[in-house]
Amino acid sequence: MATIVAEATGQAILHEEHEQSFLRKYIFSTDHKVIAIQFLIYTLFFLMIGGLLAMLMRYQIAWPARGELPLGGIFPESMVASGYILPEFYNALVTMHGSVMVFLAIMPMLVGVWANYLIPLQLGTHDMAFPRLNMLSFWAMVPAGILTLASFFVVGGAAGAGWTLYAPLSARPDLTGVGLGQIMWLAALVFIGLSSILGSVNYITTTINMRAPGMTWMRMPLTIWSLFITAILALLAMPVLSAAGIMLIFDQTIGTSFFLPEGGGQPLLWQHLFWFFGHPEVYILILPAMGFTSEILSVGSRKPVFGYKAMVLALVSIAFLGFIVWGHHMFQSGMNPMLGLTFTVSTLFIAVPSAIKTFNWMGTMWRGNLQLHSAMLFAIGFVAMFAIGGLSGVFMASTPVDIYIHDTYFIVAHIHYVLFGGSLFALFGAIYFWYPKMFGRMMDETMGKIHFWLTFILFNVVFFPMHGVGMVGMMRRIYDSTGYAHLQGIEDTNALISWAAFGLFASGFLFAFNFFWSLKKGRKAEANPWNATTLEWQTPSPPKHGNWEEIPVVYHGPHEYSHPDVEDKDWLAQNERPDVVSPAAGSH
Amino acid sequence: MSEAGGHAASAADDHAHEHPKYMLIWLYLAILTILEVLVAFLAIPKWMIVVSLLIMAVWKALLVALYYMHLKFEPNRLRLVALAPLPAVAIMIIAIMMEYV
Amino acid sequence: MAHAATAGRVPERGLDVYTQKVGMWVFLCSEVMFFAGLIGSYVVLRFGAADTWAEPGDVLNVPVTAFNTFLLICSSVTMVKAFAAAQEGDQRGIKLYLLLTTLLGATFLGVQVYEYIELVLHKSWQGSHGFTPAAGLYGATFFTMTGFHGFHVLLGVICLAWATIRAWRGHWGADNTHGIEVLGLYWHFVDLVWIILFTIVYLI
Amino acid sequence: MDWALPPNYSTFGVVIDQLFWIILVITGIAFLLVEGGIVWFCIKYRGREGARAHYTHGSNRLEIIWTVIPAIIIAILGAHSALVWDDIKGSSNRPADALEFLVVGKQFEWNITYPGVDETLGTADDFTVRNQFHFPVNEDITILLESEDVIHSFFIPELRVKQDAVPGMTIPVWFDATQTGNFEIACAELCGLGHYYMMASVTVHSAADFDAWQASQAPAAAQ
Amino acid sequence: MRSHFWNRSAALLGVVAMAACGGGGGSSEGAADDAGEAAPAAAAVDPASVGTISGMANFGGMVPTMEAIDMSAEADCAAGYGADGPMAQNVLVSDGGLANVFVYLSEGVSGAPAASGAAALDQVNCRYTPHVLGVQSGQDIEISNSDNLLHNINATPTENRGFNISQPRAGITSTQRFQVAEVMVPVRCDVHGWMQAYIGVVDHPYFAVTGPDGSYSIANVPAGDYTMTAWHEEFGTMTASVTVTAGGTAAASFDYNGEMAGADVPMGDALVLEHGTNRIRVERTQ
Repeated sequence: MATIVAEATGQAILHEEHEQSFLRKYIFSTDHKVIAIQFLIYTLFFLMIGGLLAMLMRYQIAWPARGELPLGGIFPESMVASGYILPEFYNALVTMHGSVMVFLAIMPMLVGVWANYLIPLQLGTHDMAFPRLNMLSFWAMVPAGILTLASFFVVGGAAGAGWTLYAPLSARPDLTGVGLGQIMWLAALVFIGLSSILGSVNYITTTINMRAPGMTWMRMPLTIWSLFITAILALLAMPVLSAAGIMLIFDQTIGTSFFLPEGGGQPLLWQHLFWFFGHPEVYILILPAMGFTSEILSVGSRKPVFGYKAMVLALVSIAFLGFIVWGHHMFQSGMNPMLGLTFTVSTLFIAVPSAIKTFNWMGTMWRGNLQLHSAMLFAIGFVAMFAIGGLSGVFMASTPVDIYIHDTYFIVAHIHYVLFGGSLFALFGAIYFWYPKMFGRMMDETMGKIHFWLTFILFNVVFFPMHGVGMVGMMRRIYDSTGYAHLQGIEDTNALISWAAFGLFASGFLFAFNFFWSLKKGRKAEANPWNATTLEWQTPSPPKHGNWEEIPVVYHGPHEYSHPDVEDKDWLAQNERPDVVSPAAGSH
Repeated sequence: MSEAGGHAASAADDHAHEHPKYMLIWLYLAILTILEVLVAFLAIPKWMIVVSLLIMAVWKALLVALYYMHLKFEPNRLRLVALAPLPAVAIMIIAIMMEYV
Repeated sequence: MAHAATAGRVPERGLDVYTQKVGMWVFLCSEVMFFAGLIGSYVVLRFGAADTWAEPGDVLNVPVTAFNTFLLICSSVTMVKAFAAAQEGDQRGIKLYLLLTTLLGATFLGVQVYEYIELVLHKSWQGSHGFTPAAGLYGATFFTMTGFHGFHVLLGVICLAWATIRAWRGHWGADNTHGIEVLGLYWHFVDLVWIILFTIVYLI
Repeated sequence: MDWALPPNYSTFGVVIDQLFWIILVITGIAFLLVEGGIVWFCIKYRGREGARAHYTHGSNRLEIIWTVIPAIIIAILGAHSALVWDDIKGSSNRPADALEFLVVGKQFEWNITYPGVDETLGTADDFTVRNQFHFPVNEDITILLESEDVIHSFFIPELRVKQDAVPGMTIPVWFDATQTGNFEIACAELCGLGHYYMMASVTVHSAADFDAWQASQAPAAAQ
Repeated sequence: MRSHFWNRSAALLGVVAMAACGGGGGSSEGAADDAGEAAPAAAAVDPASVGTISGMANFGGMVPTMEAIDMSAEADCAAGYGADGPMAQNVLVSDGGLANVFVYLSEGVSGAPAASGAAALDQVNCRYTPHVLGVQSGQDIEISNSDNLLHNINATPTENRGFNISQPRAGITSTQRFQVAEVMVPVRCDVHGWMQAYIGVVDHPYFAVTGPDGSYSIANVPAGDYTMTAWHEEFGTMTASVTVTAGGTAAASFDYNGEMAGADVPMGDALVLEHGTNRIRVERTQ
């Protein structure tokens, strides 16, 4: 019964194509592929904004005494005065760099773009379960983006309490001079939460209920697994942030005191609620990247994913652990030390599934036939960088060591190894990898490789020394470190980091150029340029509205490369009929 | 595999005709509500009031979920979806409460 | 679409439940977490400052709210009755029960608005005149939790009104019950949340 | 470029640094293993025309090995960390007869209240000094940490001490300096636009010097 | 001008502000406003019909001793003071004259020229200069920093919109305005707890702050009967009647003594901005 409905809608979608106006087709589209591309452009824009904020910060950190900010004159006096970035503007930069990158760039790029694009294609359905909600999930992000950008230009400037929004600093305008800007960002967060929840409902429902025939749970590509688990995390974590954010807005505007001690409220409650959301959020930001990496590594190595089931189990256990470790962000917060004890142990155990994943990725490369194209390079880069990020996490998980390195640049290094070296590397890889499917053209390989090496080298020059700066004891979010006796002697390192950061930012424009240039001038892509097995590659590039004339039937696992029974090629598409190829190939 | 769809459809038809006793549940809920209000003002120790009120609240919530929301008649897989957030809720509240231990 | 063409191409079984229902349950999971955030904060804040709470009945009007709770329970039963009527194709029943549910929901909201006005204008609490969200943690948590519940009821009433209009146009029937069932799930969830809120906010 | 932990001056610092180096060695080995492996694989298995990858879905034995070994290392590390943590922070290990100071953070100052000659807080001879923290060496020191407005974090790198000061809470922090010296208190939690400037000087005196310093402050305190 | 533009844009709330950004529509509007106010006001001053008010704030009796300020943690600032070191400035008396009394015409003024020029508030050696400042509503206040270290300027008015800005280095300036009359607006630096200034905002230019010798003088006051109010941070307010004749000099003096300390001071030391309501609560310190 349900099938017939699905089929019918599929047909309806296919026929609708010819009658749609431009507005319905490209702006208020309910096609998951168009929505994904909208998300992609939106998030690339905010990636640039977030990067720009970081560049301003790096200038200030490296040359706090110089003034003379290049183009400082274009900023109003309330941000940059006499060529000096003002501390309040710096706080806004710190806060909004983190907020924009997490909520408006990386999270929607991982989930909004790729869950939208890949779930229906890789599962073999015509579209998402609820296409109109899907459209809404993009359009809810638009007011969020506008509020965020506009908040820089209101009296008092943008939010300046850090992306973690710790109350009471975030709740009391009289202590920061930031009033409206903070409220606008919180309102943006509520919109982001709405978008995220609507998206997640869609992803979960589609994955549970709309898989193509033969697409059993254990035949789902790891990308889908990771996006599915991510959606569950977002579904359960985002509402808590929304609730907390709304309480914080009330504290600011209508005189409640949920998080204000003078009215009986509790600052630590904010931290608990924030990190109850925040730690699953961290995994929302990395799990999809792990999925893309598994996929790209498998394709690029021409080998099945090593230990597919272990990978799935590791994903699930990371997600589960994600809900019981949030306290490790609060070891020095005045939380009950007994809680610290339990959170230490649970936190350290995240290293186990992370190790499983890393070794399995290496296992996937082992005895492979590595095709080192740009996407593959970024995927390998992900494994290398994620390993560093994961290992540096062990230092923080160990509570006694965390006493010293908490809130220092060691943490900054750690999160950037995971979020930039991890998530963003995987995202670049994913864009290089799926670009031909999205736009029907290949991105330029030479530019791609130059982009990879620039990014890889400069990234490490930027963030590896931060471990050292953190060991020296440089605190996070410090506007000017030169006044501290124990921070003498790190000026050169900071300048080096800043120069490399400028280079890293610039290399992003090479990517942007490649992206837009290839739209028009890139080599035309065939349906399956990478000889990949998953379903999306068995459609034309780009796929038509509605994806499939006829829903495919799945006969194989997701990553069947170099199967010994297939001789004329080294891959076996998921929907290839076994009787056409070989009777033995249907396993797993 | 086509049986699967058929099975789902027939399952839906089955309980369509055997209506759970909606009015009985309604009476049940109404009586529990009255009981709750009465218990709240009894002159017994506060903790006894709290415990009995919580039990009755959960009881009522279960009645609504099982009968009005049909969880009693749904496949186990859907029940699993409905139960999914409860561990997270429990972990959150227990851990935050540990600040007071 | 002929049945023959779909044979052998049935999608994976999923939950054996139609998609809209799965979607609503998934959405309700996130709603559970939203209210858990609010209720959890309430529990923690109350533990931290127990003496700033009034005894039940001192500030809040329990009889009126108990009546309101009863209204919401009644609306739940009319909601399931509407679904049952739809399954049987009883057009008169669908219209009657959907209309009743809408009206009961609207009445609930009306009583809540009346309650708010009474509290803000006529109650005094800890020296200050008027029991408002700014009146300590008690007022803040009370208005936040009941307010968000009220907001959910409002959304439900709007959807119910729309469903009722559709009922008059003959939209629902034995072959078209999904919308009513899914809306019902939401409505019962709102009822369920109120059952918890009524107990912990008004009676404890 | 001097990327090292600052010299340690406290008893807790010894175990903290030790744990830091233990973790550095463990993660260093893992780092070399992983990064070396990746580079080696990239070179050894780089794509060649006509080559074919080895077809395998994995090995349960290997999965078990690389689940169990990290788990064991982690369990040991976790147990060790938990014990050290309890030693440092566990409320049962709070020194009983420590010299107590009250430290109140506010935007953007540290106000330290000294117990005076009677070595007890809350008595008439208490006095408060802005942004100067003096205390004697080789003695258990407990500070009662409070905040007037927002969350600050009390951080003395050389003593390996860090604790957030949360408004509405009084959090005890204890430590024991092993050498005299001059350091700084830094604020490690973003507390507003003057966050970077919220520093105070720390002077660890010998016992005699501390008494002398305290006496020199007494006239000011008398007012 | 520039900060004016941004403030106005801000009022348009975000989206619109962004759109207006390139256009500069806000800025020209602002300019028109200023010109419109200035033109008729300038005509109102007729040199033939104005007089001067001058007088003293006298102080009799025991002068309270001021507390020493502990600036030891800010060596650069401490170096700017003599052997005694910096002292508090609450009550400054010299030869029987009380400095830092804000005097202004509180009643009887009708129509006044618009503000012209800018008032200056400097931060020198971790102190505000001047300690008490008078400005006209809408007048530019140029806040500057002469210390090469961080100060923040946290103004907490009740009627006006407050601000909390910082100046991390010497030479940085910022222009602020108060649009509504308010006596007094407390200004403090959170980095240096002892730093405190007061800004008196009135609707006309007929105000003055007594100098170190306790004297003041207000010129160009239109002839007429007025009530004068004097405000001091420790001794509260005091009023006097004064009649100004064309070309004449009217005298109005205010007498203070040590016993008055502890009077009902509207702006004491501890001013607490009540969160949420944005009301100032005066918290008397012992």
